[in-house]
Amino acid sequence: MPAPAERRIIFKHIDEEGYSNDLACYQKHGGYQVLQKALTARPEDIREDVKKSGLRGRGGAGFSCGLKWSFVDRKSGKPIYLVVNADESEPGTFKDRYIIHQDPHQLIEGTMISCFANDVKQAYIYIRGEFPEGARILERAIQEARDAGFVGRNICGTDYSCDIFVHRGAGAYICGEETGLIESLEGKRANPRIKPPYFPAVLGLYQCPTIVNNVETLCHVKHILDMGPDEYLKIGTPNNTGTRIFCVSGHVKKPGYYEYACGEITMGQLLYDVCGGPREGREFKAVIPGGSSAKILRFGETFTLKNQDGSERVLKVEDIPLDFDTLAACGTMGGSGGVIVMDDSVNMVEALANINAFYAHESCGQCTPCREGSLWMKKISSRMVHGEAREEDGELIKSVADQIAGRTICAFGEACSWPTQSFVLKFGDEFKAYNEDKKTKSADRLELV
Amino acid sequence: MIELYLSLPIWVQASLKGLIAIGLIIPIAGACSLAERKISAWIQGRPGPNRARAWGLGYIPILGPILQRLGVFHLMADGAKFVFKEDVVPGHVNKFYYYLAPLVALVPSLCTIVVVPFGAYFDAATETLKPLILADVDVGILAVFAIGSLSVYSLILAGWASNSKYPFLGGVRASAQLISYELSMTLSVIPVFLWVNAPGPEATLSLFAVVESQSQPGFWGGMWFVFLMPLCAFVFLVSLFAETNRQPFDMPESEADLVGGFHTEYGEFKWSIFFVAEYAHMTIGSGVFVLLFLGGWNPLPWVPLEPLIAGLPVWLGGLIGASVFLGKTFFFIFLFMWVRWTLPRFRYDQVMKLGWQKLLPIAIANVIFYALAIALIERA
Amino acid sequence: MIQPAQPELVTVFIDGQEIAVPKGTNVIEAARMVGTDVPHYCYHPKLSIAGNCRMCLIELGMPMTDRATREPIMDEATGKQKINWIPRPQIGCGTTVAPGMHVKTQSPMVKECREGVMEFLLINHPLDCPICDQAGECKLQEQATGYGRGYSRFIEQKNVKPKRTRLGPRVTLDDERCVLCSRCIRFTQEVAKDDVLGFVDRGSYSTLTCYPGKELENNYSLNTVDICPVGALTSTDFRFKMRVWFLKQTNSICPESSVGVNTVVWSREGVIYRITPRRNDEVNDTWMPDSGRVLYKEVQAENRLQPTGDPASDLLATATRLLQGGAVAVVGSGRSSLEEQFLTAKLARQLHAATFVVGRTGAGDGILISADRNPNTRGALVTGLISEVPGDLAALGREIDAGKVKTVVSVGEDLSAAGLTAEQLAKVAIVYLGSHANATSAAAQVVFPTLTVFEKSGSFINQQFRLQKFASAVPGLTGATDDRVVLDQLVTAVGGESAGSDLVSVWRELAAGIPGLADLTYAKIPDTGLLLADDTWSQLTFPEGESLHHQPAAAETTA
Amino acid sequence: MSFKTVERKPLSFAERTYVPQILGGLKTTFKKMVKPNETLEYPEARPTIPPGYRGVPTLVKDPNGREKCVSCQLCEFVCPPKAIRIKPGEIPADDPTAHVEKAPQEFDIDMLRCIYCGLCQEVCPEEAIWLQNVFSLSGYTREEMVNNKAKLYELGGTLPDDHYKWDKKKAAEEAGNGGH
Repeated sequence: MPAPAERRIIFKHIDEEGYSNDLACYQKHGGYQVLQKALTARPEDIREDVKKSGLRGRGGAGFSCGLKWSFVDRKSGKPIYLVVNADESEPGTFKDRYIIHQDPHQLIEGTMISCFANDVKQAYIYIRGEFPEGARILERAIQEARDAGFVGRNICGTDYSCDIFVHRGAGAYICGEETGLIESLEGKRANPRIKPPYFPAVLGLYQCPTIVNNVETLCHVKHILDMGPDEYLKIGTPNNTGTRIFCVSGHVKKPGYYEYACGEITMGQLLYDVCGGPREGREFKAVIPGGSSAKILRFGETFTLKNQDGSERVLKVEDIPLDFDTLAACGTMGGSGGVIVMDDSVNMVEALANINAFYAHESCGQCTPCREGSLWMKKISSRMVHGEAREEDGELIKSVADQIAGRTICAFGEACSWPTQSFVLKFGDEFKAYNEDKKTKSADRLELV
Repeated sequence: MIELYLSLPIWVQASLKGLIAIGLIIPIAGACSLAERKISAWIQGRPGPNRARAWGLGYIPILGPILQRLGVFHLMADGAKFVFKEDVVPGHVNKFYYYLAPLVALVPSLCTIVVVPFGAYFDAATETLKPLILADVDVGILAVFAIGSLSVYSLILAGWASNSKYPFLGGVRASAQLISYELSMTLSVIPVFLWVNAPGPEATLSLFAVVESQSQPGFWGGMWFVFLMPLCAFVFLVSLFAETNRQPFDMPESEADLVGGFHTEYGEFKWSIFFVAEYAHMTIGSGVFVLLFLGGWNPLPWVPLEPLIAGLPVWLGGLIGASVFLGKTFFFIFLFMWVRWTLPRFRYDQVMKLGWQKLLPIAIANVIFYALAIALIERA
Repeated sequence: MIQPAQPELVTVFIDGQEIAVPKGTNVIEAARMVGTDVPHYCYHPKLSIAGNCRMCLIELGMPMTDRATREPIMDEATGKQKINWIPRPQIGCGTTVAPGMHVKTQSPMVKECREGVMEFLLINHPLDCPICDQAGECKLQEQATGYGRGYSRFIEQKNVKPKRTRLGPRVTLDDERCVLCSRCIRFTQEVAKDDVLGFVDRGSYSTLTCYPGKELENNYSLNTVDICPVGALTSTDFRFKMRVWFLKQTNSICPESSVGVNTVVWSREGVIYRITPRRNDEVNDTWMPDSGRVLYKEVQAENRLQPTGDPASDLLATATRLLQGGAVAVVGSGRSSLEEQFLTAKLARQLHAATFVVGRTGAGDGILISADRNPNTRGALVTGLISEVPGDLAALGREIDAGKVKTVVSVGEDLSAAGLTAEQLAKVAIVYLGSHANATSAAAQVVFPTLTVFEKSGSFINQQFRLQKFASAVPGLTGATDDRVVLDQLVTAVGGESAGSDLVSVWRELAAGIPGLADLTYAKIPDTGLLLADDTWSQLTFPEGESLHHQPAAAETTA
Repeated sequence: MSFKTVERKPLSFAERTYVPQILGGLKTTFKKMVKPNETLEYPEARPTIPPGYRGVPTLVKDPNGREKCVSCQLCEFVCPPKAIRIKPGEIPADDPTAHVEKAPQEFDIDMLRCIYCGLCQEVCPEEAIWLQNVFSLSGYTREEMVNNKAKLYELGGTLPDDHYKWDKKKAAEEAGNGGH
């Protein structure tokens, strides 16, 4: 079955010739009209529309955006903040960067609509420290929008005022975790907070109710209001509405970003038809479907899933439709949409060593299992690729990962242990057989930490 | 030399003989105490006393080290120690009897040696074998028994005079034990003298005569009495152990339950006298046994001494005779020690039971048996 | 004695055991009430919740209800409501009790979690227990024994961090031992209000450090050593001095100020090695100032008064002769124990002498050092030694100048430090009872060497009118006599009646003679003290300001 | 009442005469008499000390000459007769072994109290205290019988080290966190 055509909503104009990221260009393409329309509506109605649209967060967890908004404590009398999570650091993910670089006003418009919907007077865009260019673009775009009356005092002539500030992170993966991000925004170490009691919707930024949304999610808000929730619901499959941007990287002929309706395209179609398949003389070996912290899928494995009517179906990796629920049912996750492809030239132990090095470097060091476990996993896998592998190391590293997942303050515990768990589970033979003559030159490059 | 000796007044002769007896018996007793220590050591897998070394003697090449290994200097040191030790007398003792007891122990044992022949020489003048003896008296064995059994008084005296529980118990035990075994011992030698003395008026109890009767030609004549009357020998030997208070019959001393028995309150030189007496007793007892049952100075059964030394000078013949006799005696002393380091002590009731219920009936039966047997033989 | 309001109770089930606990209690404290230990490192009852050590993970469940009807779902087999167990373990410290909450603290999952956390904590821990001063009171040791796996799977190299770092004048830091529980950081932020500590670097390389250019030098810095669950923060004074398991613990009261900080004195074979705070939620929580911890050094100070060699009877005879001469003034002390003050007052009554107490004030720090630096000013009021808040000795000086006082008895007070001039001291005969040499002891005709607070037993009444007792931690200096004994002898010598100088006898007299102490005995005073009624003195103005758990009465009236 | 009656076998006649037993005994002792000695003539002949022998407790140094004791006082704690007294102290920062941090300032073992039980050796986490081969110790005064630190090191000398724990620690410190 050939792949369906791309359905670009967010990236509609991005690759268009002559499309620039200034306000004029954006307005020429219909920019800020949705905001103007939204300002005439009641905030509750907008919230209801978003809830109805079934929009799920695009940052990784896939949590319902409408539900998240509904948790916000609106009775406390404290100001409500909206924070845009532009700390896109998940290895394999590069969608937000393109939105910010190519179409910042889309983000600003989505943010302003969300602010209005939630009665937010102040919004922050927390952008990754390594995106200086993105920050500059955003600053400029916000200034443009502010000058044009889309941001700041009395937006579009209404009595609604809300300003947006860009905050550059100091360069840590953990700042992408929402409470860590809030701490960082407050000027502290980005140590995630314990939940309970520090749910952002109740005790967030400066102990006030706070909404933290991903860049792509907020962009979708604009389109929901643009096309109406019912129309939006038609895109994708039930419960997995809207489009998704897939950031394909790795061993395919045509890596890049592709936007498809949720669940309309399968892994096989994406990799073979859209991305041109494996490199010459190679075969696909494994794919990580949702950023490096998602569990890996091994080509050749099959999944038995239950249909809604109770019957069962068997899926190969190539057959998995790329939506939130099916991927979760296959034991992995859609995550941030970073599809990392590995062909048979990849040694899985070395790949894991690389991933572990990343997570050991990025653990904030607050809570014990992740702090100690991530570095230990890195030390084990690093030792393995340095020619000191033992047969029991695979089991050991997996049991270390088992001791982390589910026992930490934030989701980083899972993020750092899922790769190890799935790598060892699915490529256990490679871990057993890995011995010292496999020591490669790449080992020296693994000195990341 | 002999002439010179014979020309001396009789009391001088007697004194000389007495001194010789003392000069003989005390070194033997000392040597016994050394032997006891050495033998016990060897049995127990140790070298025994070998450390002490005196100036002079000890530094003589070859001999000195040998003496040292033998522990001779220990013996000397021990003896000297006994002499020079402070004379401690407990306050609660009866002093007179307390001092008397060791003397009563030593004197009888020195006296008995007088009537024990310890060798024989060939008197060329009479062409007969003469005993090497201090006093060749006819009562012989009777004198030995009579005087020797006086030693029990020393134990009783020591035990009583010490005026203390354990010595007293030791003394009581000693008296009971010595009396018990005296009977068997005496009865066990009766067959010997029945055999030695033919019926008639000229009977003798001389020990020399006993040896002589084991030196006769012929199968019966040359046979040692140990073969002829093994039961007698056995009863005599057992009684001898008991009489000399040697293990397994050392009830009076019995250090496990009586601390030291009769000599608990004794120390230094007095104490050593008891031991000289014990060893003297042992030596004489062994000698008597050799004379009675092992052919005295005859080197082997059916091989009498007389023809062997007939042509030799008197002194040489005497020496050979004495050597043979002493050799046998020393073997028995060794036997005493050997037994001591082998057997545990009897219980007191066992001692009594053995003496009265076993040994005495055997001895009586023995006498009756031999009396009848000898009578029958004589009649035939 | 005011009863606290009854808190609202919540019924929870800990390992199946039902218990009602006050609302707002967390699971660790609730489990403690049923006698179950939930191990933890970062949690401290007097600090905010960090929830980062993950040692107190427990299984949590709530009774199941039908989502639609809110009807409880019953388990057919047991006839009880079904429990909806949360699949992920939860932290006990950060979970407050809710009605009907079920907690498992001993399940296999909890055990496995604890083993995992213990293993993680130990892999980069140096395991130098033989050197570490914390050994014996180290949570890591205790919980490794109680909950650890018992063997190591770690063959890689341990992290390297700074060792033997000077964090402040009194605190030494070994970062390798640190388990990053952040207790010290929270303490300095929340209690000491001196936010100088923090973590730098990330992940397992995180390192506790002080803000550049600053030091941990506030007067509460050693509390970080107390609360450090491992040996990362150590007291520079106590470092490498003695293993704690040799030390005998004696409950005491810090004599530094009228706060009356509850302390534990740690001694071995008559030598005091350190003083640590003792938890008393009404007085000092679990804290004490650093300045109070070094007071033990006075026990072996060079200027301790040594016995002169004169027979005690001679001293007593001389003192008696002086006292019987008449015109005596008695200077009692706010540092004496309640019992000593009582006997001092008794002596003064017997001699018809005027009594004085030296007031001693300094700046209060608002936490655990109050402005009144006498630990027992209230005791002097209660025993009737004085009836006003003590000030200086100007009145006594005037009387001496006027020649009305010929003999002064000073119980441990240095009169010249209290304002009397050398000429004034020269004019009178002085009978001095004291533990340390000073100008007064030098000028005194009779000197009785007495004991320090660590060598004797007694009680103080603190700023809250809380009667608290202290016990003798070490035997007294040879030849020095307990103040009580000396005072009692003096009372007898000048014709008074003695009921005995031991605590039981003195307390029999105290209970009989002082209405506020009726029916009390020394043994009856609880370890956390006994709050006395203070109505009698409510019109007095005391120098204390606000401090932890104490609001001065004056502040209430003005507010 | 849990008595058990053991039937005693009646003695045979030969046994009742004691004679066979006595002869057997004599045979045994005679055999012993002619056998070589089993004892050792001590000062000249020295016994071979078996491995694991527990002689006088000593302090040892590692082959690099570093004193192994870190004065953890566990031996002092475990010592049943309380023969050990330690005064811990800090190693000065300019010492080559400064990274060990702690060493005994004073270390006394009262040999009049020591019972040679070896618990100190067993408990020592640094393998610094060893009961070695010295088995005879004497002195004229009580003070002489208290082995101080210098004496203990003199007696103990140097023992091989399987671990070089502190050297490894120092090397790791110098290498930093770079390794894997």
